[in-house]
Amino acid sequence: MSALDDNAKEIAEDAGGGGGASSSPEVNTKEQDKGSTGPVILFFIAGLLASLILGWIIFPKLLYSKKKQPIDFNHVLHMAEVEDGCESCHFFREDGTYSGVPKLDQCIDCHEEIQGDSPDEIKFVEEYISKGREVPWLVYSRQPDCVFFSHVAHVKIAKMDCVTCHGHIGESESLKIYEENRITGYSRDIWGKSIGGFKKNTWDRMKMDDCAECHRTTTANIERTGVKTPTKRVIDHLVDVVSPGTSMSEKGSSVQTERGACFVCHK
Amino acid sequence: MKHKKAKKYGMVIDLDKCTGCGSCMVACMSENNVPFRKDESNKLLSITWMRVYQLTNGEPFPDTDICYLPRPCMHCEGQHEGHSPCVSVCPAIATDYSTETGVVSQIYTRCFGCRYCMASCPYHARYFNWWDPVWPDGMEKYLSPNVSPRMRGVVEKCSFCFHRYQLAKEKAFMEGRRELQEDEYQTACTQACPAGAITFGDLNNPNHAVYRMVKPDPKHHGRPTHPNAFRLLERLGTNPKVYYLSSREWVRRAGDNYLENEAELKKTVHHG
Amino acid sequence: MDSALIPKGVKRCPFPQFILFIAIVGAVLLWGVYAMLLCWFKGLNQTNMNDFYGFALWIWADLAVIAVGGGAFFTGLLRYIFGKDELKNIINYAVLIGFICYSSALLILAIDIGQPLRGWFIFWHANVHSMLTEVAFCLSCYFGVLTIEYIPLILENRQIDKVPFFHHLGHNMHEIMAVFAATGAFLSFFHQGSLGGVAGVLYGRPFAYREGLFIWPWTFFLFTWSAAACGPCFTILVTKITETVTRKKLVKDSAIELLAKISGWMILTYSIAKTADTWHWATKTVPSLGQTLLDFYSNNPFYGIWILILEIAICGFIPAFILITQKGRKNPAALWIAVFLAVTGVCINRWVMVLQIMAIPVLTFENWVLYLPSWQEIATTILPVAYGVILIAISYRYLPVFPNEPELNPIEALPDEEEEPVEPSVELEQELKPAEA
Amino acid sequence: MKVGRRSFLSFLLGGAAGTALSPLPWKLMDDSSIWTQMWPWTPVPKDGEASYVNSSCTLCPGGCGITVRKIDDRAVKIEGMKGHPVNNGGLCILGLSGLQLLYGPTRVRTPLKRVGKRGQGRWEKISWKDAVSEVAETLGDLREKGQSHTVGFISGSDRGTVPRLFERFLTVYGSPNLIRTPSIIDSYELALHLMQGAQALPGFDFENANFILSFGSGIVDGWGSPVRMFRANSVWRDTGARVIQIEPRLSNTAAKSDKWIPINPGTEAALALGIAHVIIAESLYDYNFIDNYSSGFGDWKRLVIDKYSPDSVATITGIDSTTITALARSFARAPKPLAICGRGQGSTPGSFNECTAVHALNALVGNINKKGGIFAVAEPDYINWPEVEMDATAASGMQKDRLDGAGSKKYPFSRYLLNRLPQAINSGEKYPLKTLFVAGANPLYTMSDSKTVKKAFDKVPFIVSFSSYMDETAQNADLILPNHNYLERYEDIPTPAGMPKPVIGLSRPVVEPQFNTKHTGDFIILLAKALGGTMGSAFAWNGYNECLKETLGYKWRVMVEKGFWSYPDFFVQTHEESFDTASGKFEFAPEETGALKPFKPVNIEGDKTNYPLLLVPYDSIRLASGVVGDPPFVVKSVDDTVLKGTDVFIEINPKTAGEHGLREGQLAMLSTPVGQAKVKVHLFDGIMPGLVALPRGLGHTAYDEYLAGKGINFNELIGPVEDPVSGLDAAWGVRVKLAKA
Repeated sequence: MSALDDNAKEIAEDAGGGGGASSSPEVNTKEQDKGSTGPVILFFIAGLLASLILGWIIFPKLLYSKKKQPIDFNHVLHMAEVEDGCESCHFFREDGTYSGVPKLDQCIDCHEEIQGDSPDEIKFVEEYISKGREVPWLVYSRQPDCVFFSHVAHVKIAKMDCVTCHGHIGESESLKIYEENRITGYSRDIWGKSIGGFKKNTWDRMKMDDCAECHRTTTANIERTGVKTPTKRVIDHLVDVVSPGTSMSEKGSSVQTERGACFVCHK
Repeated sequence: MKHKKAKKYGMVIDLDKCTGCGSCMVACMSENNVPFRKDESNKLLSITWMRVYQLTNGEPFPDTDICYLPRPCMHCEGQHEGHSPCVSVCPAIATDYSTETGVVSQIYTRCFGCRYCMASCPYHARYFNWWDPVWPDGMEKYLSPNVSPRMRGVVEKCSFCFHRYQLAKEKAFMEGRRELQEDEYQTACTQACPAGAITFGDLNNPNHAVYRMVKPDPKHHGRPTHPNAFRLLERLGTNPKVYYLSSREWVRRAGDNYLENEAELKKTVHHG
Repeated sequence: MDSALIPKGVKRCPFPQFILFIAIVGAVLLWGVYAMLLCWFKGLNQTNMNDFYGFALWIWADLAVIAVGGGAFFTGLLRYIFGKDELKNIINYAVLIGFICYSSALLILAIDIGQPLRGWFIFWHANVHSMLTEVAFCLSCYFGVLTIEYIPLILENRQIDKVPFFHHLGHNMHEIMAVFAATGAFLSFFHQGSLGGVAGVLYGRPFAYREGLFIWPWTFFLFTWSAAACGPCFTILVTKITETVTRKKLVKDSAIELLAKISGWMILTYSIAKTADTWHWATKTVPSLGQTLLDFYSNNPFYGIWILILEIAICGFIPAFILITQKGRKNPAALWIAVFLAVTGVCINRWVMVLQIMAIPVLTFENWVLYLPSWQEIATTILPVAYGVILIAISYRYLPVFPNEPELNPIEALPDEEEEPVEPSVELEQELKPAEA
Repeated sequence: MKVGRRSFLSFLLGGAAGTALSPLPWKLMDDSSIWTQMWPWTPVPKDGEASYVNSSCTLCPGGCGITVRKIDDRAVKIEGMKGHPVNNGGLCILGLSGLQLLYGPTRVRTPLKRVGKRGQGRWEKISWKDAVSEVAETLGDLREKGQSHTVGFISGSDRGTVPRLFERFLTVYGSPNLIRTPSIIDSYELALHLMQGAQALPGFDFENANFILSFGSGIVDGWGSPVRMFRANSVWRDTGARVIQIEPRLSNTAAKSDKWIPINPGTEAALALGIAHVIIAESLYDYNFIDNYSSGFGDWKRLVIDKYSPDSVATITGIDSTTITALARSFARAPKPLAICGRGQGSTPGSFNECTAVHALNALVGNINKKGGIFAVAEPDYINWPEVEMDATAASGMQKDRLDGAGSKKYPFSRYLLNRLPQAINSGEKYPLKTLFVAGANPLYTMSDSKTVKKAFDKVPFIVSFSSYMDETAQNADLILPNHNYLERYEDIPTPAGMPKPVIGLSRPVVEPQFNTKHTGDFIILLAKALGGTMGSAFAWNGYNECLKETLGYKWRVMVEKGFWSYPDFFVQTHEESFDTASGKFEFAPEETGALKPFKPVNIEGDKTNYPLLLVPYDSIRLASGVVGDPPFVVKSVDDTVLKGTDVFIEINPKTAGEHGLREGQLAMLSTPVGQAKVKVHLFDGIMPGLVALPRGLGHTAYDEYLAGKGINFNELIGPVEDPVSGLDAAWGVRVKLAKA
């Protein structure tokens, strides 16, 4: 080490030239340095702020493109018309698969003729119903192709309600703007409105971690409180049925993660 | 409680019945959206989750004999549950062993293509997507939505048609059932085999055909006790869930490595 | 023109000559970069790898450079922990070489994976059971350490060092270098080992599978050991090459010989251990799997039994015996041969532990498969070499890599750059850039 | 203020810190990885409602039932139909990849009219309307010129409504030249006709037989109804039935059999008679049957006893006499023995006395028309259309001799002789062929001696192909009128080859027609209407579907439901009523068959000196050699010891290869009197020395890049050999020279 140090000193001295000879240009340099300490910090802060603004405010604006749904839809209006809530239109098929967004032939009964005079209704009937074209809805909750999500397990077996994941869209009178991620092509609702990924409600995000979180915490709560609220009970049920051991209370079926095995939710 | 219910899906292939017709290969390809290329004659680059090998006894004319051996993924259980050669080595948990079904899964979107699992698999049951999958214009119409097509640069392999298990479960749930009947979940190759040479089901269930056909010995990691039954590379200790039946001695012997004039199979090696 | 950047008291070739040299090597580098881009944009179909050879040339290159890069941690260990002060004369260079090796390894890994954009999964979705995870983590950490060890050297550039902040930074970093050396040694032990584990745990591949100690297969220890043993030899080899190229003596013999002696003993012990391991594997493990040693070395000349003899006897014991004897060490020719053999030996070992495993069929009805790398694979493998040469050239030119150099090669006429006024001013920044980059 | 180095650096530092604290880098990292998981150029199959449609597969005469899985309006998977009498759930490799034909690049997407030279591949799209009028015009002219008989029609089948429409059309139009593509069925039909006086198809009760003596029939290589045969083979494993395979090469069938007996190729008939000798000599035959229900046994017995002692047969066949004797005994003593013939997939009719000799073995043990035996299955007559009224032109046209000489003085009993057509056209001694229709057939690929066939086709001025795919024949046609793919159309599937009970399958649209295609049945009806007159009135239907519905009558509903119609009331005739010969008994040696002439082996082309080796074809279920070519999946399944790149491998015994100095994988030149081909060598111990085997089904010049240009078409190397009795193609191989290339 010493040798290196000598080396360093030697070079440093060489840089310092005649030691403290104030006349030499080097001194000015030193002063300059001192003088520029203020600006230095300012510049640091400037850079910091600039990049923070870029990251938190500008970036999301660039990342997402805003898209309007082909036609607007009023959930409230329809909910009033039907008996058994969401499932009246978003129903399960006999084989247990989930139908998702309704097809034309479900609407056609009522919408053979134009109902009322809203421009969207007119467009719907003229553009789609009469031409037999399906409406190219933009699905806020569309998941990647590799995801296998069993609605029947969550809704029929675990008796969860739609709101838990989909929020209160059923109470909406019109459809919100669809924000599409320019890179992935998915709705912003998957990552969540907050670019920082923070969530207040269960339905704020729909990424894998959020599934895992629900599958974990519910039973964690029970361990804490000792009591099983109905929701907790049914979710536990879900956890046991869909993928035994996904709950942390018990070692999971996955050898690697000790949670639910990967194939439970992937295809 | 789930461990009581836990299934161990396995396969028994009767080589006396197998005619090497290749139906299992194609049933698998069309079920699982397996891509194809102009020239597939280089088998080192040809994705065939289920591959039918031709074995010969090496005798000269006219004593020559051949036998066909279909090879899916063995879904090895390893010496202690789930310690299959490939699962433990994947650095990103893209492949996993489920104690609930005994299936070795492969998550294509998690895999980043290091191919360590391929290096670890003695059966060459794992395949890498060296190319982007491309279907001639219009042919993508027959792709099944139940299996996600793989992208270039990831490893894929036989999944025991796990999507069929998922669908069967959904149907059961819809009917308010929790358990599946044996025949509700069958792989595509099992279903398609014209010779009925493949039997698929729960090896934990003593009443099921697969169990009765091979009589797995729990004391030796499920080694078959039926005289005609064998597993590939038994003594490596990979503990596969695919069993074979053959009445021909040379075929059974071709299933593993033997020292010269070594009579029957010795105890498998154990390791940490 | 760049004389202001050249360390004090040493002579360097004229700038144009230097640039010419860089340009030539740079061309090779660009060739590699082109191949690399092909692999990234068109995919791994650019290689000759296949479903039998999931691991091939690249993984070998990875294992090899990390093995020979082992000189850095081991020399550091000796220098800072065991206080072998003599080694201070070569430690800088050892660190530089290590830095090059490890950065190369990471680059090659980034090319080798099928989905580079998902490479970070190995950290984010790490599987703690996988040897590769261990490798990835230790590798990156140790690369960080090497960077930290390399920085002070950069800071010693005459002009950078003029900046008091950097001067003191460098000084302070030297103070705590021992800590990093220790960390480095610790990390290296693990990733060198786990690289061995990568092969050793493959119980589905009888050739790779070596029964183990605790949770680790033998290869774990053998790899660490061989890296520690042969790494320094590589450091010596490169030093010797540099000395030949520069036609200068750069490191005191005492340092070289000390290092040579230590690796000599290391190689000897390693070779014995390796022999023992091979013996146990050949007589216990393999027969229990129904095979014999020769099953793994027959069928084709390429992977004949000769490879085993070459690896252990010729590239193991011979260099060991040369290096542990004083006459051997002191004889330049013998030293050359010894270090060369040692480095070859460890490279062969890594080759065998990657490619031969892939070549050997395990199923009785499959056949041996041989493989020849595509030009893209070769180019991307040469890429790091070119990059290494350039980095060495630049470091040698502008940094005091060899503390002994001035005293070993005294310059009569004082370098002319004394005259020109030196001021840390704007136009100086421009000149600084190349050195920093 | 001067921005110094430090200021700049600290700005960057701050920037770096801020970026790290912002979501930007992390979100980008996450999104970029999601992007790689969803590359825009990797298709994402659309999800939807799953449904299943029952139909029948028509890719081969097997007649399997299929269940097609659909997602919304896409067909995504073909599976075997559970409970179907033929395949009960299983399905063959070709049937499984049918969707690649439906959606594949080989489909002809619209009617095409040739521009430029034939086979040049330059086409113009035309409307169906124009297509109809174009054909009608040509046929109209010929008719006016009184040349209606110069119109020929090659059809893949002559059973079921669609082929019967062809026949009906030719009849009212006035041409005798409807020609069915040949197979072993032709020989069997003739044998049943002459020996049992039956107009029927052979039906084999394999499931109940327990000793199967196969003279080279590829039981598990695609013979008969493939999937049914696979199932039968498995049944035999369970019941312990014995299978003896007699052929010179270790085929999959031989490998599966209980005993493989290699035999000198082409001497099967002699062996059959040798076996008969032992059975008779040791009086192991069925006395009841021979005494009460057979005639001509005496003469035949004399011939067999004199000429076919085990020793003499041994010298002919190369099988030692003890084996022959043992074989004969076990055959005769087996409770339910069954002897069958038809090499490989039975795609060539083969020697007629071979067929009769083998059939006689069944008679000897008296298992004609009884459980576990062979049946004469008459086609159910569900097609009862009003008699056609023929005008003068038609009548005179029908009076003309057939161009292929079937039914002529020389070959009075044969119905179709496609193998003789090229020669007839080329020689032009009878009359020229002015127009040729091809449906459900690909003669330019499947007929032997491709060169001559091509030459003949070039002589035909107007060729119309109804193929759904751009196959060899379509490529060389003047007009392609693409039929719907089999998953887009209705059609009745008559009893599958070799079924002991009649079954009618229904093939029905699984998806909407994908392209601008038309059902060939519809086209024929439109054509007839366009031609008008008696023709128009003979085709009163408004379309094929109406015709089919009307024809099937009450069966229709059931078939739509179940996918097939089986005849539960089908009863086995007793021996009293079985035989419709002059004697009312089974004829052992009807003199027409020349069965009393001593056995003469088929003399195949080529002389020993120039062509020292024998080339035989082999069939594999993984190589479709019939009317459709392999889809990509099936090509993919072919082993690399059969096809490597575009090179096909010949199988040759290491010994023979050694004599020719050939090593594994080496390139070699194969030359026969008919043609030449470059091939690769694959050493195979399972083939008799002196033989070379080449797979059928490769060497396509048409279809897509996945099939075209790979390997050699066997038919380019072999020519037809006319059987003296039937006139059918009796060639089983050809002499060949093999040299390093």
